[in-house]
Amino acid sequence: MEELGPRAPYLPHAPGDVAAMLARLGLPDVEALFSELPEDLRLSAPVDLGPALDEASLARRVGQLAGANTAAGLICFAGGGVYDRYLPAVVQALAQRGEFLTAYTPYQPEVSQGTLQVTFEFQTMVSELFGLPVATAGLYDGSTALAEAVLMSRAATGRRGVAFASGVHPQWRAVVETYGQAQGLVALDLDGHADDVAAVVVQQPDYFGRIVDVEALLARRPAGALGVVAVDPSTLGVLEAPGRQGADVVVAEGQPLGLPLAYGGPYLGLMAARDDLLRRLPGRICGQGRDAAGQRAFVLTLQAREQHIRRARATSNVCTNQAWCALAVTIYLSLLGPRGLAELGRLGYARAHYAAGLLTRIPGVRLAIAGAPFFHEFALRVPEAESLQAAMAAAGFLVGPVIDRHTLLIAVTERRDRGEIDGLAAAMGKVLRDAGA
Amino acid sequence: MEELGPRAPYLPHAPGDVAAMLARLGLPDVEALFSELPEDLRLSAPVDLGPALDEASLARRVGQLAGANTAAGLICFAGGGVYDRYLPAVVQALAQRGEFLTAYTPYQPEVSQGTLQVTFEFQTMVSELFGLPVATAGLYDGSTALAEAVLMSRAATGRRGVAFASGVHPQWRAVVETYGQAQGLVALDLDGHADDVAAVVVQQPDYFGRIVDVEALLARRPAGALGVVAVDPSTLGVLEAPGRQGADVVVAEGQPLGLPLAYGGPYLGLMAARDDLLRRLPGRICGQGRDAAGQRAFVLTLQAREQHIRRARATSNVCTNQAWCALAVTIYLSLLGPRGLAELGRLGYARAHYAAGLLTRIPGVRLAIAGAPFFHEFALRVPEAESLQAAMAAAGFLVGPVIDRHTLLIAVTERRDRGEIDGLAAAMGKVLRDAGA
Amino acid sequence: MPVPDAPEPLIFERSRPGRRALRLPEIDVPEPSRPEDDLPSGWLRARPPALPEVGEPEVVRHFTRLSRRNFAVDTGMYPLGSCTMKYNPKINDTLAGLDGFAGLHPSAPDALAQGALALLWELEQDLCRLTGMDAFSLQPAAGAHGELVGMLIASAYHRARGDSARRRVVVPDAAHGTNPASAAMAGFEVVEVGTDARGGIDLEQVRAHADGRLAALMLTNPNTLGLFEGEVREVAQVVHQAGGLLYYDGANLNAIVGRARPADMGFDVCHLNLHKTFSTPHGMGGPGAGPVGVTRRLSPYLPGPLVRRRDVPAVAGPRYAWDDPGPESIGRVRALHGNFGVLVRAYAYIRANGGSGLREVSGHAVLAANYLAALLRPWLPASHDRICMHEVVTDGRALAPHGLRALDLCKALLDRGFHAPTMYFPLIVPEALMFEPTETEPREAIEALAAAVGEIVALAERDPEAVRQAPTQTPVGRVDEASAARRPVLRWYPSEGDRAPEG
Amino acid sequence: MPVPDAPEPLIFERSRPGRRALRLPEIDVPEPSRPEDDLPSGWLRARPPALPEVGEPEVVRHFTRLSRRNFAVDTGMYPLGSCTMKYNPKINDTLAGLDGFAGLHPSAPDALAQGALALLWELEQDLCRLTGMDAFSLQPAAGAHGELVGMLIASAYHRARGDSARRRVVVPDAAHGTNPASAAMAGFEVVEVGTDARGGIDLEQVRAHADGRLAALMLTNPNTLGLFEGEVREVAQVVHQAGGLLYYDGANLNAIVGRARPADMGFDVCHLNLHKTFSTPHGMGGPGAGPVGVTRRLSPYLPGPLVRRRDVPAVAGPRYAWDDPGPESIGRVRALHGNFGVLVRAYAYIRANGGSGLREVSGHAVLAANYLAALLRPWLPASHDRICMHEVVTDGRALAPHGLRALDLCKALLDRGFHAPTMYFPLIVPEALMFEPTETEPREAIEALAAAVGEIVALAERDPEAVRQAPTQTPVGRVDEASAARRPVLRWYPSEGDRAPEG
Ligand SMILES: Cc1ncc(COP(=O)(O)O)c(C=O)c1O
Ligand SMILES: Cc1ncc(COP(=O)(O)O)c(C=O)c1O
Repeated sequence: MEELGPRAPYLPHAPGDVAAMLARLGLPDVEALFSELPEDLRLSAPVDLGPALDEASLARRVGQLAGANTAAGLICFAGGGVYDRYLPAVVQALAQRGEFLTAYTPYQPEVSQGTLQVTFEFQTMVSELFGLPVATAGLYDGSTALAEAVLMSRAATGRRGVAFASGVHPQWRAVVETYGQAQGLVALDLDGHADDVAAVVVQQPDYFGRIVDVEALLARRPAGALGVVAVDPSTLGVLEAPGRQGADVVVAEGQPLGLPLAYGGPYLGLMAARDDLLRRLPGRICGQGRDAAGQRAFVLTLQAREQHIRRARATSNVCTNQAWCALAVTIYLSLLGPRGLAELGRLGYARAHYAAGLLTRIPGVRLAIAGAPFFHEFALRVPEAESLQAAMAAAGFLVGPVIDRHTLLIAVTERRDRGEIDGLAAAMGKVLRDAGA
Repeated sequence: MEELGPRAPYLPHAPGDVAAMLARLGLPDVEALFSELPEDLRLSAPVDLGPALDEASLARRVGQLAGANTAAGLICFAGGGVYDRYLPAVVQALAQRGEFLTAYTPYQPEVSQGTLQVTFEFQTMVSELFGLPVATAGLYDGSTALAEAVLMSRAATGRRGVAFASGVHPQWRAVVETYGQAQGLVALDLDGHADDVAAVVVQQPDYFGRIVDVEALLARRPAGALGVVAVDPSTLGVLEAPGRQGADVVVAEGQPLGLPLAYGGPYLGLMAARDDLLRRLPGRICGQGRDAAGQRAFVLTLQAREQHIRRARATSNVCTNQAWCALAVTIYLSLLGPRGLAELGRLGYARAHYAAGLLTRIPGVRLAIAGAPFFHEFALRVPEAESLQAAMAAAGFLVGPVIDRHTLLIAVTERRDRGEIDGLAAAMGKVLRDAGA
Repeated sequence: MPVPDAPEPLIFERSRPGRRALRLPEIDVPEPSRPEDDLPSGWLRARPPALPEVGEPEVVRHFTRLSRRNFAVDTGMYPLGSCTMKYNPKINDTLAGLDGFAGLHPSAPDALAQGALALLWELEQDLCRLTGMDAFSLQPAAGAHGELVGMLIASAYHRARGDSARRRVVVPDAAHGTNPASAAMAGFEVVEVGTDARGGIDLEQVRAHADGRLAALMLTNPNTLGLFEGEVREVAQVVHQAGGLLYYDGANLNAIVGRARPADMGFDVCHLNLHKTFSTPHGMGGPGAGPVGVTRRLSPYLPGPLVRRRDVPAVAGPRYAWDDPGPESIGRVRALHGNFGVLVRAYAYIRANGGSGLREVSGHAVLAANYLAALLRPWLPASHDRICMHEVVTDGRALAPHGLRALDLCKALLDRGFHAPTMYFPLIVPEALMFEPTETEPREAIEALAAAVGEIVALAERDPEAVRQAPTQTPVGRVDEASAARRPVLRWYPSEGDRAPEG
Repeated sequence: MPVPDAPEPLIFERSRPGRRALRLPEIDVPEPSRPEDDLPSGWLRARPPALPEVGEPEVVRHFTRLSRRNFAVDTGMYPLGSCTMKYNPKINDTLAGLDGFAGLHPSAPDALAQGALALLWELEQDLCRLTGMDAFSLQPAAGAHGELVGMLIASAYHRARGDSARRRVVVPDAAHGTNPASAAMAGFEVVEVGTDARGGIDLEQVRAHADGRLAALMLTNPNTLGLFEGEVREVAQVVHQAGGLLYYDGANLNAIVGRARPADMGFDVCHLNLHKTFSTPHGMGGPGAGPVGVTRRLSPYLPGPLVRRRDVPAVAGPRYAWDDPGPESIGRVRALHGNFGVLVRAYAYIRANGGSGLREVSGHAVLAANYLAALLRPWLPASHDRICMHEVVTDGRALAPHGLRALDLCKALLDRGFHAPTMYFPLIVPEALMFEPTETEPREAIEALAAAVGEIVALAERDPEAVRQAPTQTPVGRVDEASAARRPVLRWYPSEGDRAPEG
């Protein structure tokens, strides 16, 4: 028989509680509650997961793992769709509040107005940024948002092709292909100009950091195909909203707007679309309504699109999303405001161009795509990318990702000041000189 | 003329707001608000404090200062009244809530029930720990609490002497003397046995970590003198409550109960006393009462003792205290409970004795006070204390404080596991061997 | 009653032109490049986005006040069935926020991210041990994402065997909506089977679909009625004999964690909801994590990249690295490594509990549900008269004689300081109310919840209108969902009536 | 209205024997020593302290719920005069919590604490620049602690000069209670002088006390009426000529920071409240910090230790060290280095503002107070018809005709979502209501406060009883302070009536 009182850390009961509850049920022990499990399915002993750690030992153990990630201590010029921005203290201080962190999907709007109003504010901001009227409460990340947008285009058009402009992030493209394969989606290049194109996908700035001519690219799409733009939202204080450049659907990775690097997640997929796509949108949407007394109130709406109602015919299977990340983004954008967002963009722009200027003065280093306008990130052609990345790490700088044998990305956010950029260039010069020598 | 809109970081106004407010006042500019200041008292230019830093730059600058405190990265066996205990995550997570952190003294009880109930719970815990019926909301730190206790004894007895048992923390004693000098207080040693003794002061465990016989020491006090005990509250799951050993007033430093080391503060002075001293107690006290509907409510009480009412005849001048630290202690003790506090004591006890055993096997090292019982800290006699401290720091361990040329303190809390203790002993052995060689 | 919190305006309504919060560093590079010098003017933002212009003090106050309009596990009991709203340990948030994790860029070279990789590898091993599966992908962001991955794996598996006629996925009628939605998203035809009298999947109906078209059957166990599927091995046998795969929806693992393993029951592929069983906070709707586990034969199909461990004799201790999956993999399902911050929390939770702790977790979760079921019985009988597992589905028709619905009871619970149970799910139980107290509620909270239900039922008898008016003690009164959906207002506009400032 | 928050029981009332939250590490040393083997049994705890026995989920919920019963700057406007309840930047809390600060033991060797020492040294320089003083001690824990230190310095100064007849400290009748209390604690006789018709200290009365018994005069400027003491230099002259010292209570520095300096006005010694002007959070009553600054001739008396800077040519950059003060020091005033965590926040605040930012702070603080005063004038005229500084003291007798007191108006403000102003201080203004909006309140908040006052006054005319009943929207109704003080209940006891379980 098991001990009645818990030894596990988060169980509130005293031994007497367990005994009293069992007595009420007329059961001899906790084991008896599992009598409906066929005996041979029941494990007779605890699974071996090592000893349970008290909190101090746990903190030490996990702290050691965190400490072993030496890359986190490097000065970060890495990019590839994920950027080391400064995270204002207010974002964490507010988002960590228990009322946000430990609530769930606002199924009971009367006690979830905090969540719902944040979502409504978030949708408004996304709609503003993207220049499109209807935004959702968010999806898992930028790449899955793109996949959902393409599936939505497929459903809306009845067509099977998706045409990618060059420079779409290869991992995002791979996700679209994974999602699409099951629905018979065919990937094309933009210039294939097939008839059966459901969507044209453009990335802005593209994988190589280039600012592309969204309007021109979308203008080349076959009639009836939807224009889907994946955008770095942190550029949108400076660059035109894709919704005003002909996009029907815009998606983005929300990480650059106040979310930590966190080795890849949790991040956030942003999505907004044209009005007439409203009932095809995936995931949660919050609407404004009224309570019984006529007071403004917010509520999940248009749920007939969703899996819990529409089941196999839902617009998407999404249930748990990334609401807390949307909160962080909403707080971040509130702190920045329109002027802050523009300054953020301009600062990264200026510093990235300064960095590119310095780096391309190093012998053997040049821009991978000469002459293309770029924003805060650029692809650098170098003698040997992998080894350069390793040597730069040894010198205290994280660069990358490496995108082919001779190319790696360099991103410069508002967080990297001139001194660090100078340091980067000096270190790279030295590394390459030493390698050459 | 100054620009109307603020450039300072935390000012909410837009330029238009300032203009509108000035217009309402019929004033041309902000400067005009200072016209009552004699002209030559007005600074014509901002004080030179260097440039204002944006948040990212601020975080970097202050982060560098934090990083320069290399002692914080050492394995800490330092003591002297301040201990490196494990701080449970719950304490910070809750205490950081804005409703606690950004409220002030609960002058309006109707909107301060959170603060007041926490204080009431805190007082109950202190009273329980110390074994005395009336506890206060807390004082600045242990040393000033001791000084207040002695001043209170002076006022209660009308006498001028304070007798210190040996082993009272020298810095605490110094604070008592500073506070006392103005009131003609005379410091004596316990065995002086003077007539004019207001209070006898005993520290438990004492400065050298020794567990003293509180009852016996207090029994030696002259008739009419109050027994004041300064105790490490983290021992009180194991050691008897001083209030049950004859103490009339008990004070403590609250740091070991959930407060970070923080280079010396903010900490917290705990105080409890006999019932008949109630109206002589310094600082805030919270009481239970009722609201207009008869509902239980908490409120600051017995304020007639305090400076804002009694002014020059107040029992103390304390106004702003350390309420937030008292919150942290209350949460910490709630997490520990009676069993946890006992385990905490027993664990430190076992580990400290293990450490003492290992260390005293090193040639040239012995306990400074042989044969005395100790709790989680002990004074170690070593060849040269300063240089040993420095060498141990180089080996990764913080020991101390150094209390004289040949003596330093070693404290072992529940946070130091066996491996670290073994490491400490090995390092000290090596350091001393190398020094000897 | 708390400090008066008036309705909070939208952050946009607090905006005044020219206000601002965060300041940014000055441009510090010589001859700074400016977008307007380099780019065609049509590429540049013509009108700034109407983000709010507010000071930092107002931002803090706004979101603090909004938070106070939420119910949460940290404020009260949240017996929302199927969602496992257990206590979320604060230490896990602290650990996930450590610089070494939160500040780690996903393209860090493996050699400089060994701690993160080791954590992921250990977590994968832990989940394998707990489920009996042979390999896990930690990438999926939530349960539904895991389901999609699982279905894509099923699809790839059959395709790899040239078995492409298998385009059908069977789900119970009681299944969670994500199951059919995920199967459909993966291109399958979805077939529903019924529930038998004991509340289990109808084995006869399963048999009827056990043919060459069957790709997979999706099952959660305990099922969404909170009942253990005692015939699960028979189901597995039928499915396997027909050439199909058995998918385990692990949303309800909290009932059996540490006590029984899906693989032993015959499941081939599963997802787990780390935000449920492994206690990562639900964050108002997410993020979660939905790792997918498979038995050996399905492991080639897992999405990549995957963490591999190499024992390097020369180095002290093992080395970890990301590895691309083989050619049979379904491909990428998200851009990067997964909801890593969530995975750190789940890892910490497992380490804090150990195997015996997790066994206690399920024991106490089931105990709590049965205790609650027993206390509720006078008013809300369970849908099936059996020992339930970690949750109990009750029949809310008790209120029907007073003209009230399950919803009314839920709203009245809100007024009494409880979150409501899950309403109207599963769909097969009339007026379903699904309660999941979880193992972290103290006994008296469970008792207080039952008492509140009793009180409401009594009130409904006396004064049904009072119940219909509920809630009245909440930040807003009962919200009219239908009218909100009829004319959707999905964002704020700078001026009333201005519906298209974007145009 | 927020989510229903019922009255929260005491944590002791949530306690059940045998429950527990935090687990501790196991004893891991061989043959562990046990207190009961080593110590006389009388030294050991006979009965465990009645601390609560609760699980971690309950601890989190309890304190979360308690917090929700507080009003705070983060939840609404807090115009509590004299207390400077301005916005507390979140970044400062983050920085104070950095491991390099929070994890730094106070007995760390100086060489290994250079960052902390540099910070303290820089902060001291900043405060010198802002006040005109020549040296600061950062040790005092609060304003009153600083006052005591200042008075002890005055005492030591006179004693050192053999001037021991100076046992008198003069304070204005409007002074904050801590001033006379601190002077008395330092052994001085306290003499009060009056306030003149313009609201300044009565210079004639000061002159009357300017004799060989005068040790010091304590003044705050702007004074507690929120008015600038325009004759401060005359006061200084009188005091100095009589051989006394002039003490500056810096609690009101927010009005003039960056615009005028106490030393220039003739003050010899001062304290600053970092928790006011320098925006460190008030923490429900503390911790604060009350550094004491002095002019050169008083610097030998400062308490120690003090940070010294040495420029070491050999090393890059300066080195910092703790130094004991000289023999004239008043001695130690606390065990360790001060409320360091508070000092870090103040340091960060100064760095974020710079000199021009701080000048804007005082400008906007004074602007806000005057704007509020203008808006309040119809109902609550200022005590003196002058430009006020950072706060305005109003005469609350407007309500008297309706049988209401200033207190009633305060309670009615609570119902409208505002914290009340400071009531009945300074003592010399009848029915005083002292409003300090601070510079971080947006204009519309100030307007809303004034409108609320107007509304309450209107209500008082119509229905005074409604005002007398206030507050009704708060967590508890009006609390009866008098009866609570009559039979004080200062702690909880395990069982009702059991008043001395300790005995
Ligand atoms: C039974 C069941 N299956 C699947 C899911 C989907 O999981 P998620 O919400 O993480 O996508 C849920 C979650 O609510 C569930 O309860
Ligand atoms: C004018 C004045 N002087 C002195 C003080 C005392 O400062 P503290 O509360 O920090 O001890 C205060 C604080 O309330 C004050 O307002």
